[in-house]
Amino acid sequence: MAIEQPDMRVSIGPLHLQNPVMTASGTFGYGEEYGSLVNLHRLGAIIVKGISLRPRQGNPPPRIAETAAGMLNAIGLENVGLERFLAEKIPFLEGIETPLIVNILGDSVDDYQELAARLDGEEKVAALEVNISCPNVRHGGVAFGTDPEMAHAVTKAVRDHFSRPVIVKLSPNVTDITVIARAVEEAGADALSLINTVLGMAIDIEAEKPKLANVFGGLSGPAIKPIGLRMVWQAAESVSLPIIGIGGITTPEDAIEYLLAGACAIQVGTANFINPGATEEIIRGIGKHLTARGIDSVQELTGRARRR
Amino acid sequence: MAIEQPDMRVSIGPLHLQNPVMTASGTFGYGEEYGSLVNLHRLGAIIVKGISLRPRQGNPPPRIAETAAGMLNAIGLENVGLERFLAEKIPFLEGIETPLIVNILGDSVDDYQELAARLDGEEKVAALEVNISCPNVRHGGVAFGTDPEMAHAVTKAVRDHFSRPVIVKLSPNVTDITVIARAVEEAGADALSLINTVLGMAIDIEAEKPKLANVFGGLSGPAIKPIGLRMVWQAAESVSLPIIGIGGITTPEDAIEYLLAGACAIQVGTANFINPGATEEIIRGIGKHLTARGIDSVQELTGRARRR
Amino acid sequence: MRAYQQQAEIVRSEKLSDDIYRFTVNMADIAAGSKPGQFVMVRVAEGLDPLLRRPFSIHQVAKGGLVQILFKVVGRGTRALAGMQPGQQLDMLGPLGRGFAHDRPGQHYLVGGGIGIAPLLFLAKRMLKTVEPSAIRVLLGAATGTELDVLGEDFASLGIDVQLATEDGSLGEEGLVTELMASLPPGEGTVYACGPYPMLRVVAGISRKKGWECQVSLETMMACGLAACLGCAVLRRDMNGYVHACKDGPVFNADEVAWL
Amino acid sequence: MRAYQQQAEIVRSEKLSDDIYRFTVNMADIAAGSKPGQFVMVRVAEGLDPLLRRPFSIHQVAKGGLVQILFKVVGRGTRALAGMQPGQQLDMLGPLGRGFAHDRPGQHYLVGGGIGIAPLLFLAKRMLKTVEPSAIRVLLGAATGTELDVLGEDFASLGIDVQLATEDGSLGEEGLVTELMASLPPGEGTVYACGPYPMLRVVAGISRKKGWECQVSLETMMACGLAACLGCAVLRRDMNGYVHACKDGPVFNADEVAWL
Ligand SMILES: Cc1cc2nc3c(=O)[nH]c(=O)nc-3n(C[C@H](O)[C@H](O)[C@H](O)COP(=O)(O)OP(=O)(O)OC[C@H]3O[C@@H](n4cnc5c(N)ncnc54)[C@H](O)[C@@H]3O)c2cc1C
Ligand SMILES: Cc1cc2nc3c(=O)[nH]c(=O)nc-3n(C[C@H](O)[C@H](O)[C@H](O)COP(=O)(O)OP(=O)(O)OC[C@H]3O[C@@H](n4cnc5c(N)ncnc54)[C@H](O)[C@@H]3O)c2cc1C
Ligand SMILES: Cc1cc2nc3c(=O)[nH]c(=O)nc-3n(C[C@H](O)[C@H](O)[C@H](O)COP(=O)(O)O)c2cc1C
Ligand SMILES: Cc1cc2nc3c(=O)[nH]c(=O)nc-3n(C[C@H](O)[C@H](O)[C@H](O)COP(=O)(O)O)c2cc1C
Ligand code: FES
Ligand code: FES
Repeated sequence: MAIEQPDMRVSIGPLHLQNPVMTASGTFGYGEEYGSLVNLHRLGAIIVKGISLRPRQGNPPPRIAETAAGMLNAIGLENVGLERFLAEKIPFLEGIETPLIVNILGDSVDDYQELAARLDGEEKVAALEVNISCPNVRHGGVAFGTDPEMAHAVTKAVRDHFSRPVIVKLSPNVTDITVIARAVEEAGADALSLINTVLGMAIDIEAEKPKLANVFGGLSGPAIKPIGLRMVWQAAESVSLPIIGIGGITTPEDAIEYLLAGACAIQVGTANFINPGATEEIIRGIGKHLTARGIDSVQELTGRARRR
Repeated sequence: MAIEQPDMRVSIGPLHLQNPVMTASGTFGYGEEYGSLVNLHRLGAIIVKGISLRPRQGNPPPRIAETAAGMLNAIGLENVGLERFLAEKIPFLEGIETPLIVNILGDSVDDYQELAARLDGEEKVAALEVNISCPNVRHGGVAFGTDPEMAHAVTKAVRDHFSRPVIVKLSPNVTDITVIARAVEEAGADALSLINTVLGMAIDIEAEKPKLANVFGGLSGPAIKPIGLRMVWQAAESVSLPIIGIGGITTPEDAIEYLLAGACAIQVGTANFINPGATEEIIRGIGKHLTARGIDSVQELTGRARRR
Repeated sequence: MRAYQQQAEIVRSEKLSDDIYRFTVNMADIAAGSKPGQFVMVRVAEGLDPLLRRPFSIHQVAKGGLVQILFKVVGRGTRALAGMQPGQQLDMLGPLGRGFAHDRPGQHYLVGGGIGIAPLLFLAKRMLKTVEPSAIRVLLGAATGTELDVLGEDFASLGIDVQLATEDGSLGEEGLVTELMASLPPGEGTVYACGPYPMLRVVAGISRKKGWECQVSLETMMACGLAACLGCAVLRRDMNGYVHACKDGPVFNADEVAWL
Repeated sequence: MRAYQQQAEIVRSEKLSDDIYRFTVNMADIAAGSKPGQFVMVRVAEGLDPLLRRPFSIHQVAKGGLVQILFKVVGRGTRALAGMQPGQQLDMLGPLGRGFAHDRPGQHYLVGGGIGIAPLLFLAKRMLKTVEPSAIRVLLGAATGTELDVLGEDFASLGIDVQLATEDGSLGEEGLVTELMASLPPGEGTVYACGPYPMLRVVAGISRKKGWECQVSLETMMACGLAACLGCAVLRRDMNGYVHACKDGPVFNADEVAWL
């Protein structure tokens, strides 16, 4: 019967993508790094390494450690800063038709607001993804993403200064993800991304000290998939915003799990390191799954496991 | 030099164990189940499946699912209930010299209090481990372990009705573990166990529904080790209670990581399923590590990575 | 009943069809006490992925401590297992669970569907120690003939009457194994069945009508195999609580459990 | 520079000592553009544990798209790799990073410690395309002789002067490879060094005193090898920010980085 290709297009609120597979911030550099390994034109969207107003050096090494089916990172948000991003990285990305989503981070609400205002002027930037897992320096270093009021404030500041879609990326290190999700929805976000990394650590028993110079780091990779899926499911139950699922997605099957849980699109993170071909394999695999089941459009998968 | 055996004894507050390796609740049945595979006399302590006042049937199947380097369970706290535990399970355990720690759970503060009072009369029970990850039916089903006031109330109720050591087992599904740890310390606990399982889920993409009948389940196994280690480290920084480390411990090296992070003893959970010999291998392996480094006593490992 | 954890050498690996393998493994401790219908929990990877052991029925026990398992590749664990070579060691745990009770009077009907045929060869051989081949009938079903031919011959060589059914008609009758049961005479007899859940439900129903006792081997998800995790719950017939497949089963009397 | 991801067949596996292996792998795309000092990222398991790729220097490139890696078993990943057999496929990513700049005047000193000798054979062979064997000297050190003898011969067969040092004195001089450097004449020359960090720090110090340029290949933890994860940070000489070993290195001029 269905010899036609299934429709892989998705809409994340006002953002339209040719397929639901994006690259997770911080795992795909500024796109260029994967240029010879991935057909960048095939991706749903490219999300670049988190950008701050000023360049950041990041944490001292060691910055990464391997764990069971996962990895810890404490890169410390090293990035080239907004100016160099605009001057050096955007030109390459302008040559790629795939929508560009810029992940932004700051130390204060003002930082986020200024980033939003500056990037509003950049046509290539299809949407912003606001990383609220960063510590708020004005409020004793507590992460924006763990306090609903701060999450609301950041979201609103970005919303008011950016005219295209605003996606807010939630931290999983909270008691109740739905409280943060609702705060962000109320503040006017167009979509949610979840999850960011789970706070963890590892110890070198020979040196008798933490493996990461920063002590703590963010856990990512297949190990956290059950946590990400659970949070996507919970968020899908409590807000009506479109949700982008992230966490441990390595295969098409993983991506489909997230869609069935309620995500309308997904991001591939750590898997890019293990298998640079992961994003393209996932796009193909989702297509095959739809064809095999006679499903016309990938959008029909969203939330299907929640309706049973 | 050190041809003597290192001293493997540990004290968890007023509780003295021949070595720091215990079995995690729910992963070792009532002890008897492993009787032919493990020399039960060699263990630091045996912690049995969580006991409630009345028997519980538990959740419908499927109750377990495998994940990357981990597993999900939604057993639903199935247990024989206090009466049958006392009548049928304690006699076997009385024949084992190893200290018995009973894990208890309830739907209300009263439940916990009654369990404590009843078990206080059982001499074989060396200590209680209070599982506060369960939902409080009187308070809208929010887990005791996610609210510092409720955690305090449960701890105090048990403390006031049990004369031997009270260990409180914390849930990792919170924004800030130190807040709960401090509440429990103030309420008079003798020690903390952490972590319990991390809330997660998995989806069967063929059936398009959650793999667990209960939708959500608790993630355990090597995948969560980085999370457990981080929480032990954080708790060790914020309270002065002895800490029992749990989460993904599968090898002697894993156990040593927890000790270095600040635990004075550890529990082996999911690893019992994969390798029934795990506890004994871990005891031997810690001993070898001490000997190789010329460390006299396992107690010297506790918190060593935090002092560098 | 005592369980053993053993490092056991793979002595022989046979590929019986595209996706069905038979391993012969040396594990004297486990072999000694094994009963038909019992199972082993096998560690399929040295690393942490896949993490959990996989349960497999004991397919045959031979002298010298050799045990066979017969398995079908259905996922990551069985795929990893299939790739293992003679000479390699397997971490085995067993024998586990409650097997078939075959001290019954009357006729014995061994009914297997798909890879569910695995425990029936061991059962038939044990039965032959006390009953005549003529008191045993074996009915086997599968999707296609390649899944059955070797096993069918194994039974036939014991002098037991074997009837085969395949869904594609490539071997024996075309159809389901349960259809073969229709022509059997009612009366005193016991059915020993193993296979997919929907098949077992039908087998239980037919047995009730024919007046046979019915023992079924049920598959559930299992983490420990030792009655410790309580993962392998099966709803009781009275819908009031659960029995556990690794301890109360995997072989249950069809009357003990609810058929959903 | 273009990187390739290739499924590459292991053509040959040699065990050179207790824990040192040399694999010959067929990967034409990666071989073609490789330069000495560059590396590949190898997936060591099919499952998810161990998860990350492991970096290995390109040890030799032969005709027909064959590439060799030389590695030492130090943990789970290298142990899994060592167990792989000819005929199996390896998922390889490369060539990656910035290699040695060997278009230098004067003497060339190739200094390797332990498994750090891996990239030096490829370097020596490339150098011989433009310089005489007499312009090259190779100094290799290891804990014991078995780690060096095969490699020492490989260099010697190129007509290059090789000096060996072992900590246990079982081959060459007893002592550290850095001690062999003392007797070399100062003046125009370049050191190409690879080995453990403490050794490289000493090599950098000696080179400075002797007036040689010094290039070092640094090992760091790496997740991607593609300048995407920013995990492989190395502190700059001016202590003001980081360079990245997978892109700016792994070969750095000793003056670029801080020596801690
Ligand atoms: C008591 C018992 C005896 C068994 N005997 C045999 C036997 O003799 N030969 C044989 O081939 N198989 C047997 N099985 C089934 C066998 O255990 C599963 O096929 C195997 O665990 C699948 O592992 P996998 O990693 O390849 O599949 P996975 O990738 O884990 O899963 C693939 C599919 O198999 C299902 N599955 C996974 N684990 C189990 C399980 N423990 N029980 C049932 N279904 C499962 C999953 O739900 C999924 O649909 C038995 C199961 C039980 C409980
Ligand atoms: C650019 C580069 C080139 C290399 N070339 C070679 C080579 O040609 N031959 C060779 O044998 N080794 C080489 N290494 C080192 C090799 O990558 C590590 O030995 C290997 O990754 C260890 O994997 P494992 O799983 O066996 O060890 P693990 O169990 O992961 O760790 C064992 C020990 O090795 C250390 N280690 C782990 N990963 C790395 C890493 N990426 N870099 C440095 N140390 C690490 C750990 O800190 C630990 O102390 C190179 C490393 C780099 C960065
Ligand atoms: C090395 C690394 C760097 C990351 N940097 C960022 C970042 O700059 N901004 C951000 O929002 N998330 C960042 N993340 C989080 C990922 O985008 C993603 O949310 C997380 O890794 C979970 O997905 P995964 O399991 O597929 O990797 C980073 C993750 C890794 C592993
Ligand atoms: C099947 C299963 C049942 C469990 N039952 C209980 C329980 O009854 N009470 C409790 O406090 N913890 C229970 N736990 C949690 C474990 O005791 C332990 O805290 C958790 O599994 C993390 O450790 P691990 O990674 O070593 O398994 C259970 C865990 C599993 C896997
Ligand atoms: S499998 Fe664990 S109780 Fe049955
Ligand atoms: S290893 Fe990822 S940036 Fe260098």
